[in-house]
Amino acid sequence: MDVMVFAFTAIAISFAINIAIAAYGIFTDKSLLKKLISLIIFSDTLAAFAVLIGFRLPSVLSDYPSPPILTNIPESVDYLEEISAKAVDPVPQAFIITAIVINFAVFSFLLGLLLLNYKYFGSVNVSVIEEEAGDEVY
Amino acid sequence: MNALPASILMNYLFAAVALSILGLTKHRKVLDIIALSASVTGLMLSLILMRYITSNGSITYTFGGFKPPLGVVYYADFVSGVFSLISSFALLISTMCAFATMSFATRKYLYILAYLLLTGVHGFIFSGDVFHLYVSVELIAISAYAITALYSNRSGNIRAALLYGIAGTSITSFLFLAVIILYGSYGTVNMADIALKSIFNEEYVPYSGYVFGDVSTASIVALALITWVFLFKSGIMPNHFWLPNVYRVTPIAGLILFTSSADLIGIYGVLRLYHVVFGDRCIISSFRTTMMSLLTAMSMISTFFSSLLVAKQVRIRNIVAYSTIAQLSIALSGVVAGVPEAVSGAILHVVANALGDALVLCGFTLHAWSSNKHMRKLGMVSISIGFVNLFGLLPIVPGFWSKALMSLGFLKVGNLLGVIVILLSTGLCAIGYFRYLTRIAIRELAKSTPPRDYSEKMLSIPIVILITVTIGFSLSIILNPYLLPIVINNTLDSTRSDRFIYNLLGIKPGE
Amino acid sequence: MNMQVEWWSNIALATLMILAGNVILHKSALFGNVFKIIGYIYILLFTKGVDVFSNTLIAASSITGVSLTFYTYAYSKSKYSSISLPPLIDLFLISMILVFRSGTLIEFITFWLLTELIAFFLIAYDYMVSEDVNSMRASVKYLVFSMIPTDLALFIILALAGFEDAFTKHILDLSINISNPLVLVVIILGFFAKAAVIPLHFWLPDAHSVAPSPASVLLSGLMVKMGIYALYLLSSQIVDVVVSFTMMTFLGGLTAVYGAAQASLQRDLKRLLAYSTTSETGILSLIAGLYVLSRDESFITAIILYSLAHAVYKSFMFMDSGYIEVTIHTRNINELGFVSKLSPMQTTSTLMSIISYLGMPPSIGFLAKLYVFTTISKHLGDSVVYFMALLVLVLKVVVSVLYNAIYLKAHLGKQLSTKMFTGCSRRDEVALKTSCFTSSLYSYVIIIYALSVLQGRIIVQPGLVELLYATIAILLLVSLTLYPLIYIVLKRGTNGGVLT
Amino acid sequence: MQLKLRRVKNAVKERKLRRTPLIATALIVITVALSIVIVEGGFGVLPPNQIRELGRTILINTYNPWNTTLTSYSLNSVSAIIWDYRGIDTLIETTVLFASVVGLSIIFQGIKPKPLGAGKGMSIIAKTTVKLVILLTVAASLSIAVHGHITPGGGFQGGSILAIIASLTIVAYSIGVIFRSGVSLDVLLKIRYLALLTLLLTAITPIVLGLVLNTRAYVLQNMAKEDSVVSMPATFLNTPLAGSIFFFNLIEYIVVSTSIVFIIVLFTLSSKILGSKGE
Repeated sequence: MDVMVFAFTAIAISFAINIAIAAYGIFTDKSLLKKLISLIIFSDTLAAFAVLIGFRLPSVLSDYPSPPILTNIPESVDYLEEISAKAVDPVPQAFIITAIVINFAVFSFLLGLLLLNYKYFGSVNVSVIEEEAGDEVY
Repeated sequence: MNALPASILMNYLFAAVALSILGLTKHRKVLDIIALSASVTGLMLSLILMRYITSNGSITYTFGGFKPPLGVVYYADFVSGVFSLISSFALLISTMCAFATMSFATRKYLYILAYLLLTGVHGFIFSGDVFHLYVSVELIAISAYAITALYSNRSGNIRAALLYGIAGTSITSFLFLAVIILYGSYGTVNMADIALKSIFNEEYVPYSGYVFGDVSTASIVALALITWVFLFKSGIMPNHFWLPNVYRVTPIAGLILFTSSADLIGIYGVLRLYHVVFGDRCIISSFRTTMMSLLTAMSMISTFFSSLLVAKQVRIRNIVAYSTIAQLSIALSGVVAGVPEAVSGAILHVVANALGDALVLCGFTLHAWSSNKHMRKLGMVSISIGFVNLFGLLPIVPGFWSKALMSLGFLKVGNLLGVIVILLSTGLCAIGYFRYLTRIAIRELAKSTPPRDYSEKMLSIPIVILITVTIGFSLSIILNPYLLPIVINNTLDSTRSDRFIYNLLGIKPGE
Repeated sequence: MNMQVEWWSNIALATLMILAGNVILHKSALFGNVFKIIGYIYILLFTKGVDVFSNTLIAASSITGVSLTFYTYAYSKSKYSSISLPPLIDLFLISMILVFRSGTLIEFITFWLLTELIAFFLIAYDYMVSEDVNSMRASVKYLVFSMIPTDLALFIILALAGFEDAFTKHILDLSINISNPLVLVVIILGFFAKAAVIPLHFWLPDAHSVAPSPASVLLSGLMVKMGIYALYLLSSQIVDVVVSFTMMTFLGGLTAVYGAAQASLQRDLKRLLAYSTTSETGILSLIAGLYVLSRDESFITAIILYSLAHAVYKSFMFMDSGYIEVTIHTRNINELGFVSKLSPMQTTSTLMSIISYLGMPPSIGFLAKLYVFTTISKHLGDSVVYFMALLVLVLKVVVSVLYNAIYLKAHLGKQLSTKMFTGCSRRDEVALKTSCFTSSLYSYVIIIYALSVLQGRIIVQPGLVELLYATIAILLLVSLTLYPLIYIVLKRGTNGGVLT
Repeated sequence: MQLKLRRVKNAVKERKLRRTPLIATALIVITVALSIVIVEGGFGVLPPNQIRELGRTILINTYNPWNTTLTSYSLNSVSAIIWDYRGIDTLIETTVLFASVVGLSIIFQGIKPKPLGAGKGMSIIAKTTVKLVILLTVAASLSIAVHGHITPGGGFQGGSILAIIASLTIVAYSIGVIFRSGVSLDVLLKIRYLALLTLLLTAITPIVLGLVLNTRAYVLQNMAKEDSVVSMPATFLNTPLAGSIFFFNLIEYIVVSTSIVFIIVLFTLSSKILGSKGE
């Protein structure tokens, strides 16, 4: 069991490290495209992290965790209790579906902006764009 | 009456969808009329909400009929009522402004995005649920990026929108992380539930049970992350880098919306977070106190430096941008000061700033584009009132009362430095404002040619409305000395976390 | 309540008249100005302040308004060739009168801030008209170092008083508890900033010298008195005596000496006058400090008389410098010296004012100086502080003789130089000159009012008052015979002012 | 130009040198903080043997005929959360997608679909295979969406699978095929907006029902509650329908698939931009 605890903790921490690396990419990379890619990695890591948080091991180890879905129409309350004793948490899963749709929407919009930006400045490098733009007067 | 918050949201959502369908057809007039009438309806609903709240107390609305920790709940009290009112009012002004200054092809998109933005803002301010907060922030953010990119044939707009978008999205992802952490440790995403369990972490709440993990470290991390997100959203230094870029390029109608809704959510969020969710009795109260003093220091530094920058600017958009940073920083320092006087002063300040910015921007447009002498004069008057309001040292403008209230609050907590910083920033900003004012008082602005659809008569209507509201608001304060105590009392009610918990969960903490 | 209605209707009527005068000015200069004068006289006659000090300040303001009416018109026309200055000046003056008359704290603050705001635009007036960067710089300096500290003080006072008291209580009945010494220091420094007392004095010479002369008249003659008035109001609150006395007296004394010394080093007419203003406000602050220490009401009377004398004198002096500026186009004393040749009348008025300032009878200056000296002497035995104050006063008087002599060099001394003026029109020149003369006359006329002030507040021992009256009467007679002689001597030395 | 580039590069280097350590430190702080939270048991004992009470409540009540006031009659508890327990979140989420589509149509305002000709496309074998795959995809995606309340899946999942068709067609045939088949950008948008309107109308149907029946009802209400009798149909011909969840999934399917197809087509059209930089 101790090995299990260690392995789980290690996975969780590796998620944290992954988050940090992705964030590092977002903040320091000079290419906007790479920033965007880092952003996607970042949000996917967060989603995976959320799934991890909702994960469980059932008390009987031979019993694998089951998805939070009833396989047949319940006949009695006992069946529901049985399912809830081994199913993983559905709430984070619902969260990440929402978050994924949002991220899809935002990223496709940002990608469109990036394309147009490339058309105007001929580059996706932040500093080149800044240099090109100069002090625009409005 | 309970359905008021939801009905405001639905009003804006329906308007957005209806406008987008109409946008594909050829009905130009119908589209404008629907846009205007939906914003008027929204304003009316906000007013009714405000009236109801001041006379009957707060409103709780459950979506789908599920009780709070299980379903999503909307909660409207005095503070959220004020924010709802100011954003709805700004939408009306912005709609008129867009109608007057934008070509049809552009404004049909602006209408849709403005309504979406307002949907997000109302979702944010009424939300009693942290995950819903995240979803609303994303809606606000994406509509804001799209509004920034509205003139897509200009490279500056696209650039600003892209930088804003990438920075904003990465920051809001941190909000999602914070929500996950909160859910992981508290086992709930309901604010009242979190608030209750952050005070008594052995408490049992129906549906969500006990806390799941050790809440104190998780709360610290989540609090720090969410604070950072909110600071970014309100452009408090050093997270302000996106704001001047955006303000330099966004169309005026969009800018009016930004200064009165999208940029205020940070202030509102900090208010909710530090006074309601993690109140002064919470388990991490020492960390909270540290954060609050840190925020005070940060907001003061931010106020000072952004005011210095205001003093240096010569272009109106830059002045408005940096002055917004300065005013929001002042408001932030008021929010974290803790006493109800300072908090209500901060809320009033945010309102005053929104009115002032709208006056300046509308007036500037009229002044720069109109060829009619009287219209130009009206524009000039509007700019002057706007700047005097932002300057805020005359009791005939609301800006005075917000500053006075905040000074009162600061002196109550013994923060003399706060008062000094506010007044110092006022002075520094005033340099920028009045230099601009004296310049345009005598010199003709470089006249830019107005777009084809431009209608100065239509533009003068929002200006007159704005002037009336600004002066009328402060006159009502002067003529009725009991108005301010009412505001303070109501603010006090909305910043009490025990009341919040009771209204949402029906549990009195400590019993 | 009735009083309030009466007051508001009076001031509204007067304001209406003055503004109407400004409108008429575009059609007919004479009628417009006369209308305005009637407005100011109306204020002088029919409005009363909240107490003697405010009453005096209102009186001083309204008579300054009278003497400025024609002057501003002529000045604006010949210097800027437009008449956009008079309405601004009138607004400034009226809002200042409203400050002095304020019945509640909230009124006081409102009009105070309004006055400051208008002052900002007045100082920046040259920037608006001709993009003079100096004036922008001066106005920014004024904004940061005078306006903001003062507003800080006002905001703190408002916060301490509480909103309900600020709205309802009479300003003299307020008793604000300023227990925190730090807060008190900030407040006093704030009012010092307005009165240009060290350490926040340095904005004044710039601001007062770049503003148009009519504006300088009001800034220097009256606006700094707002700071003194505020200190006076502050002294009746619950304050820490030691802190406020120390600050007011020592910084005031320091300012008095420093200002006087600086003034005697200046060669620019307006800067000289500006520095002398700093010096005067230093004295006033010093006396206010002594009042806080001793709580002797006669110090208040001294402040009132001294303020009045200074207001009248400074108004005239700035008007004179404006006259020189308009007619000769320079303010450098080294290049001047022939004004008496151009206009003996102007020189005479200047002499009359300087006599008043130096404290010769039968002027208001004499009365003020006399009263200040006697009051301080009365307390000499109480503490060594009074002796020090007396020393400072004497020192200041000595230096003031020096810089007044320097000022006079602009009028007398040199022969007609080759650097001739392009001048203004004859009519404007006469208007300026006449206004100046009227103004200098006030130094002598207003003594009647000043005596009535004294009469109303019998504070000194009865015997002393009689002695005072006797002295005044004798000196009056002597000087009435002496001064015409001086004028005759002067007149003989010139060939009559010829404007070519 | 060369000089300028070099200057830019130098500037980049300098800025990076200045900013990088700061950001790295900040991120290390975040990582360490998160790790502490994890190790200290911020999320409970790892690996957990139990789930949070909120998740358990939902699992028990998702199809619970014995507790009619809390159930949503959906076998898939995730679908139940998405469209019933936290329906407003999903509504706003769909709105975000809507905003994205509006934003993209602003950005690519100038782009008009040109008649691109027949286009060669891939070989016959590939084309035939694609045809088959398309048929299968439609069937699969529809079943995923419609069965979202019974089996794993839902409107978004189904919709995004359906949208694959568009990219497959573009790759195997050409974009012209899509336009020739009558799917223009305007049509896509129209369908999308109408579907969204239907979604909103479904969301407020309970309110309308409540007004008709003169009783209390909530926005996005699915089943009857303690204080409200308004209820959507729980079953249809003895099949679980899960009330509004079925409808929502169906509409979301249309909304998402049209949006994604719209976005794919738009990006395909605008890929020319990349060729002509710096206009």
